[in-house]
Amino acid sequence: MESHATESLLRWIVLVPLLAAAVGGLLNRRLPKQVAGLLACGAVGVSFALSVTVFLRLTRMPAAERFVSDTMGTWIGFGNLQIDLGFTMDPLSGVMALVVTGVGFLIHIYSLGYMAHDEGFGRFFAYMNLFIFAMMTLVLGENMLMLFVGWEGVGLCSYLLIAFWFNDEANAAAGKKAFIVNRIGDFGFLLGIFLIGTTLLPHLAEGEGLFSFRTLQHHAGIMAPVATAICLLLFLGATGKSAQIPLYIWLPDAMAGPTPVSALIHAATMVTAGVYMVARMNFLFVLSPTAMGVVAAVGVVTAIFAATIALTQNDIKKVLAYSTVSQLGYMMLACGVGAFGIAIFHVMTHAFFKALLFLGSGSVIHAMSNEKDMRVMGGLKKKLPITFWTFLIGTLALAGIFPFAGFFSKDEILWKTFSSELGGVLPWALGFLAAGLTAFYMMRLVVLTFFGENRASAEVKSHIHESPATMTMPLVILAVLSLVGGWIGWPHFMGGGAWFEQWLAPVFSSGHGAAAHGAAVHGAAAGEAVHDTMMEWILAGASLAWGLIGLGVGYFVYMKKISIATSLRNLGGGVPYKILLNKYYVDEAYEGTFIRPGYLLSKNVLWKIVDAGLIDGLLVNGSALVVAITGSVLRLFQNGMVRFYAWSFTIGVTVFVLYLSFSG
Amino acid sequence: MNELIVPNLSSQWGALLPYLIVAVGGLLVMVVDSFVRTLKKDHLSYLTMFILICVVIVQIVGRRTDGDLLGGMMITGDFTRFFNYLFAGIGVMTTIFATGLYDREGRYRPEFYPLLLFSILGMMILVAANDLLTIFLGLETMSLATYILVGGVRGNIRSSEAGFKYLILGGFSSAFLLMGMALIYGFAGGTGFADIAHAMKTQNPDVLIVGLGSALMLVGFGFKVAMVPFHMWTPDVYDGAPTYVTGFMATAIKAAAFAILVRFVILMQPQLAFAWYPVLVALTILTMSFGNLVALAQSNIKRMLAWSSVAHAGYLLLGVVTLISPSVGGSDMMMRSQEIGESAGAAILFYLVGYALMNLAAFGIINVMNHKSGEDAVDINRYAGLSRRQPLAAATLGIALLSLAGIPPFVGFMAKFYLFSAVVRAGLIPLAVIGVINSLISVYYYLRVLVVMYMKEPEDTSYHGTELVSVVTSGVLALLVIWLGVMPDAFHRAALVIFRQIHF
Amino acid sequence: MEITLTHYLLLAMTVFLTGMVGFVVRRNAIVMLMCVELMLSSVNIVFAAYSRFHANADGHVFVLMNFAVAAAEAAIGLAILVEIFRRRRTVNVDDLKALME
Amino acid sequence: MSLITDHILTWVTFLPLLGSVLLWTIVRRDSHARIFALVVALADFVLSLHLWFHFDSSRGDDQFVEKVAWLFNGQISYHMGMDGISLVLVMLTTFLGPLVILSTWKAITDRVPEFMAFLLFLQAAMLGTFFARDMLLFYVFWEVMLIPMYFIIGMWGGQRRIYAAVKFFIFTMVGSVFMLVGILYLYFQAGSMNLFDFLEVALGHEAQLWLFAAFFLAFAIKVPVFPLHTWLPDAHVEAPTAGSVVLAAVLLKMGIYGMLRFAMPLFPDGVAFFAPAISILAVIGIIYGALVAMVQPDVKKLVAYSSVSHLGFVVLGLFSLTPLGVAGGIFTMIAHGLSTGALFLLVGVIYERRHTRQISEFGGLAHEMPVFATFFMITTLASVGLPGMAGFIGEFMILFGTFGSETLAHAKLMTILATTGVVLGAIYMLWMYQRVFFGKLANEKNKGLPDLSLREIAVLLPIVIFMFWLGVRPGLILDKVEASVATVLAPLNGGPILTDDPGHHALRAEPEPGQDHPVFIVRDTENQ
Repeated sequence: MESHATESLLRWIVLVPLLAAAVGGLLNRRLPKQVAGLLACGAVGVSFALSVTVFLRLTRMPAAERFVSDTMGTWIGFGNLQIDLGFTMDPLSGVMALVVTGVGFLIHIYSLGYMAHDEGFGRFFAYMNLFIFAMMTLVLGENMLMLFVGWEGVGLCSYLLIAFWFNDEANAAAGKKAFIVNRIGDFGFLLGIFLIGTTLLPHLAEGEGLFSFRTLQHHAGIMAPVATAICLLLFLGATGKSAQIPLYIWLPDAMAGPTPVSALIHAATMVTAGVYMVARMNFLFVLSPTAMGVVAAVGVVTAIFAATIALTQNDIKKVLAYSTVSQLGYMMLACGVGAFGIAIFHVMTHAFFKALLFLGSGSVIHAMSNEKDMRVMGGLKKKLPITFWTFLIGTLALAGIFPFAGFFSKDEILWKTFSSELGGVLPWALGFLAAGLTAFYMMRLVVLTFFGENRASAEVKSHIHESPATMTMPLVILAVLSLVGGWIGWPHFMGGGAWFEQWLAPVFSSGHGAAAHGAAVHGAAAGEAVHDTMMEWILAGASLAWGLIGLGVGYFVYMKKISIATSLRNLGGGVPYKILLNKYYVDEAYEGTFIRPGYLLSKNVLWKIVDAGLIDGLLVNGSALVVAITGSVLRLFQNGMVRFYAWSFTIGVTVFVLYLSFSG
Repeated sequence: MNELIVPNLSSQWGALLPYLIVAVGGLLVMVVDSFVRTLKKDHLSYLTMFILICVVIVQIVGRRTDGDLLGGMMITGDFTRFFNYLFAGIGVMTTIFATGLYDREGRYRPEFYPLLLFSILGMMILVAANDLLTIFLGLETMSLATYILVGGVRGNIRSSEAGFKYLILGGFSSAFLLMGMALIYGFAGGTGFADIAHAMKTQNPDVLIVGLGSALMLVGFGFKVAMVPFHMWTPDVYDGAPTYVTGFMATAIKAAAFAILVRFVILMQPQLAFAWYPVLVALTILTMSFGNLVALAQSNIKRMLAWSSVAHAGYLLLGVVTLISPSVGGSDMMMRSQEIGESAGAAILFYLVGYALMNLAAFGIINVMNHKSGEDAVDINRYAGLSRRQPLAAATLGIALLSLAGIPPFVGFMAKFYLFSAVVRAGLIPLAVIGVINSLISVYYYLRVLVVMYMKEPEDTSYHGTELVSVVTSGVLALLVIWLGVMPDAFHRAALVIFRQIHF
Repeated sequence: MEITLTHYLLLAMTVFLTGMVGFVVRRNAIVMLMCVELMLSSVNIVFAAYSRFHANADGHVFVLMNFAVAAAEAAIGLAILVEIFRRRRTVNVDDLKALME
Repeated sequence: MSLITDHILTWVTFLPLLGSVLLWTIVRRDSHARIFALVVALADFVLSLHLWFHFDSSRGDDQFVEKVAWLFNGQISYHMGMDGISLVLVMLTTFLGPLVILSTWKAITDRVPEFMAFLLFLQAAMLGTFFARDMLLFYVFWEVMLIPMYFIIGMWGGQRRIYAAVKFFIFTMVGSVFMLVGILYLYFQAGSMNLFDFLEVALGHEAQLWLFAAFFLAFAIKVPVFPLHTWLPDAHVEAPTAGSVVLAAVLLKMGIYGMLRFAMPLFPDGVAFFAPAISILAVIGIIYGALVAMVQPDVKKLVAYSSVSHLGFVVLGLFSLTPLGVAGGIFTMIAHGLSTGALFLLVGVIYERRHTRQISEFGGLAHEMPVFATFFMITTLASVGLPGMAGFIGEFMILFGTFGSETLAHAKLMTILATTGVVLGAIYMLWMYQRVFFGKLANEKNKGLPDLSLREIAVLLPIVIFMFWLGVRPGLILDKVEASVATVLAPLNGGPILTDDPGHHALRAEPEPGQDHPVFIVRDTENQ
């Protein structure tokens, strides 16, 4: 059996990083740095190699049967609830696996240089490996619960890595915030799982894994009546992980972690988990136009919302973080309009160029002695040539300039938005606007960082140097990928084959089949049968031009006429600028409405008044006190006087006698 | 039944022997005391114990000639033997405790021993009474001896005061008891139980005479068992009496009084159960609650145990109430009701024994505790850290108190279990609930002593006791408390058999 | 007027109540002891009357025993009272307050 | 050997008691006492392994049954038995036993033999409670348990130990005395104290309600269910580490166990009537416990309130009346036993070093004690129910079971509210962790604190291993309890109930016409 061999490889894709993490974590400082680094990179490398192997095997299979699985036995088995401990790979998870392990591998290599002087070197790589393990569990998990294990696992690693430099209270707080905000999302996700499970459980055949994706897909029709609820709940989870409104707030703070972490987790891989999950559950989402609408709306609003914030940020990583939020919005938008394949395509290209940008920024920060504020940078073009050029490529890719990777995916998203019946002109216009803003703020970032004069102190200036090869090499590779990575999705209208979309088609087409089966809605993506090639050309051209304009304006404003920026800043009395700089005061709003009142309520009302006062004070100690006081009062009868005792005796007798005479 | 039957004494010697032994033994001790003049009087204690042990031996090996004695004045059987064993046992323990104290203080009360024996004799007679006159004689013999035991510590005003209070109120209550007896005699035309039972069956009981008579008698017994509101002597007397006497009173007198109370209510039950029942229920509830509530407020361990004995009297009265509850007395469910009655009766017997064991263990320890001034060790706070100074004494007292609180695996729990199960069985669930609430309240004050002993550090003023014999004796009692708490069945079955005998 | 059992009983009750009231209102310990004696005597009246009424000796026997017991009780009471008087120089029972809560 | 295996339950239960007695009487040296107690506890664990390996998971009835007449001509008997539910709780108890003793090695220096004796005594009582199949026997073990715990808190506890100990004792007594009356009532209905005879008694509707209330009160206090929980924080804070561990890990489970074993199968009408109210209390407990835990300044108190929250989940699962929810509850009991036990051990470690538990006293401990921080982190994550660890499985099953419950009113809403507890759990635990371990090492007193010793690691490691093991292989527990859960729930669904006859399932006799027969009434949900 050919597929059998592949099956058992699957588990090792996941387990090898785990083993490496365990070894690295347990031995920690006893391991020399070289060995620790080698172990960690090697593990991810092996994982990548295995992923490639399995992926190649998939490519050799007939398109409809591209599916391999590896079951390690029952995980939770109770009654008719059957949940397996297993992994599967189909075209979708195959792509994700390659991206995660591939980019992950590069970032590991990069980290060797970046973290070389950190005392927590071993710990760092253990966490990173653990992250790869969790992410691969998420991607390859056979069922929703396995996905959830990975889902929480990556959240944990994110927490650990954000708080990696826990010496600073702010880092630790950011890590905690990330975990907790994600947990709020998980709240929805869990409920979604429950709803799926309860709906499906009575209809299950013997031995069918309840949450297995295959089962879900097979029985999607049963869930049609509650599809909207399920999808919205699941999407709540996705907004947490993929940093969408309203749960995006953790991602900018997460930049407190080491930069490779930002690149790997908070740009390339983990944050796309929400998109992946939505794509994975496409067969359910297509059953509910409402849910799709919500996804699209949240996506596009997030895209434009985050882009506006990115305009004003001064921290180089914050800009990239908001850019990530914005790009994730695009991905969600794509999902929402039914273009799941394109969403994943953008996940991939975004992974390349955003990882590149983050690593590039890391290189800059490294060179600037851990300075992150762009206002004191500038003029690094000469001093960090490799970083500069690769960064520029990343910027162009992000701005959607042909023929860089970003162009293909972003353009497709906008086109699908425009043409899909779930989309329309308004979402397209918003997305289009955000694309221009993206180009603008990225150019601002490049200009402030690399052009002009260096504004840093002399002390810092003297230390500026290009990063070592372990750091630049991944930059170069990612730059190449940012350039050519998009070509596999070369669209039809430009004479390509949209090979990427086709590769994923089996995963998503079955969803449409289920949709037809469930007779819920007309499959969204399937709807666009007619290609309006002309329109596509026009839109593509427009967005390219728009991107170029954005870049140009950005260059012009920050390079030539800085006064424009200043006057923009003072527009409307500086209020809009202030709002944007403070990120629309969303954090403060949450703090004011939920966190602070919640804390005060718990402390002053629940604990002090209800618990200590009411229950313990009044009911418990109060009743004890009443009893004790009664005792003390009754005690007073015992006054030592014989005659009083005799009185009591006599009264007793009298009552006794009277009772008898009256009752008789 | 008025014809004079010359009692055939020769056939009754066997049954009378225990009584004679105690009576003659008491006199013997007095004589020995007068003639053998030594400074150290501990031979008296050995003699007393020997006499009491003789009672036990005679009862074990002697012929069982059960039935009426002395022309129906007394009746003997397993029932009386059971109590005689109990009294003898309590007597031995009390002798040990008392002697221990004398040894330590170097001050003897030679009159203690004969008085103890006479008091026990009174109890034995009381339990065996089959005639109002015998009741009276037994009760007074017991009481008179006890008055002196309580009040006879020379130079101790607290003892005198306690003795006087006990005596004056005891006399007062005796008057009511006697008046009750007189009225019942008037109704029945005889003082024998048989006469009364016969009259109850044949004549229409006049409520005023019989009801008043039995009510007054109940008051008299109520005084002895410390039923509220006739209980008020209890704390003062328990407090003022020497500790070993307090232990004796709390166990032996309570047992004797309950024995006769049980027999009395059974005798009067068929016609009067309904008339008495509500009052008795009310007084039972009052007794339990009053005892426990006031015990909460005590800082004097003897007073606390006194109030606790009031509360325990309440629990025992619960058994008595069950015994005469309408569902038992004279109802049509005879088969079932007899079972319930028996279970209540057996529970009372078991309770009395269990109560005696745990209370003696407690008083045994309290008795040996002392401090420089030679006063009784009554201040609970000065038991601080006893577990460090004397782990055995602390453990014994601790077990006794936990048992009194009704915590398993001690006998106190099993006693309560038997009792409450009889109560529930009779359908008196509200009473059972009140009972358990009460035992809940009681936990608090018993625990307080444990807190002091085990969880506070000893101080200079803390009590200390050195009498090894007493402590070990109490320890043995504590072991019995555990043993009967774990393996109560054999004993309970015996109690059941014994109780059937008096259920005439 | 024929003297019936009822009259004896009423007499006895009167005496008994006198003793009882005296007991609870007087403070002198000796008087209280005497009141108890009074109550016991009233019981004797009842016993004697009933004994006569029933024409058997049970009641008389009781009366005899009662005398003995009452005497013993009074003796013990006085003995203890003497002890108390020696220490306190009073026989007022209201002064007996060494034992109280 | 058969001498032991024939009476294995007796041996498992009373071996610690024997050890306890010997500690009171013979083994009086501190160092000897420690080793002796450890050996006894280990031996007990080894004995209990026999149960684990010889247990037949396919059967839901009692196994290893021992029955000897005790009182009332055998109406009340020494009746021990063990089904899957008892088994897993017993294993938890015996597993933690030696670890707890080992954890006290340095912490307890005063009156060591007594302490060890009380610990072993406590273990015996707890095991007996899990084995007892006679109500009186159960009650005896249940009450006896109070004594050693009372002394452990009161003698070796903190500042307010006496208040806490007495409160613990009285609080528990409050519930159990009413249960005693209920037991007695049932006894006379059934004619025996045998649990299986109780199950066959046909009780009237109203009687069931009263009896259920009496039983539930007793168990709810022990769990504790909101608002009966206020003894728990006090007891936990004041108890010595070992006491807290046993209290949290096993003692609280008694309440759940009692509900599951007695209150629920015996009184189906009572369950039906009270389940909505109880589930509301459970949900309040979950949220309330979490919120109050969040604001605690004392680590131990925080963990104590977290127990309130966690056990709210368990109660909710139980009263979902679904096998899934109940099994999830059982699983959570074990998981909570491990994680909270470990948390208390960890708090004990830091308390031994610093003699304070105030969160504000710490900060940045991860610098000084990385191994400790790691263990604490793992335990924290286990406590917040991270998937892949034990806590998650239980919570998932409970919530899933409750969500799908058809009998519980407003099951969906309850689940949604309860699930917020998952979020809140992460908040208070991680916040605490952050404040204790992260940030700069500001407090001078925390400088140079020694990291975990080998002994401490030896105590914690087995627990941590099981946290992961059970997270990945929950079947270890679930397989054992599945059949038993079905058996226990059967009376609630009108299914076959188990008789005294070992290994023999008997259908409940058909009710006679007109006879008031306890039938589980399915409460109409809102749209019916």
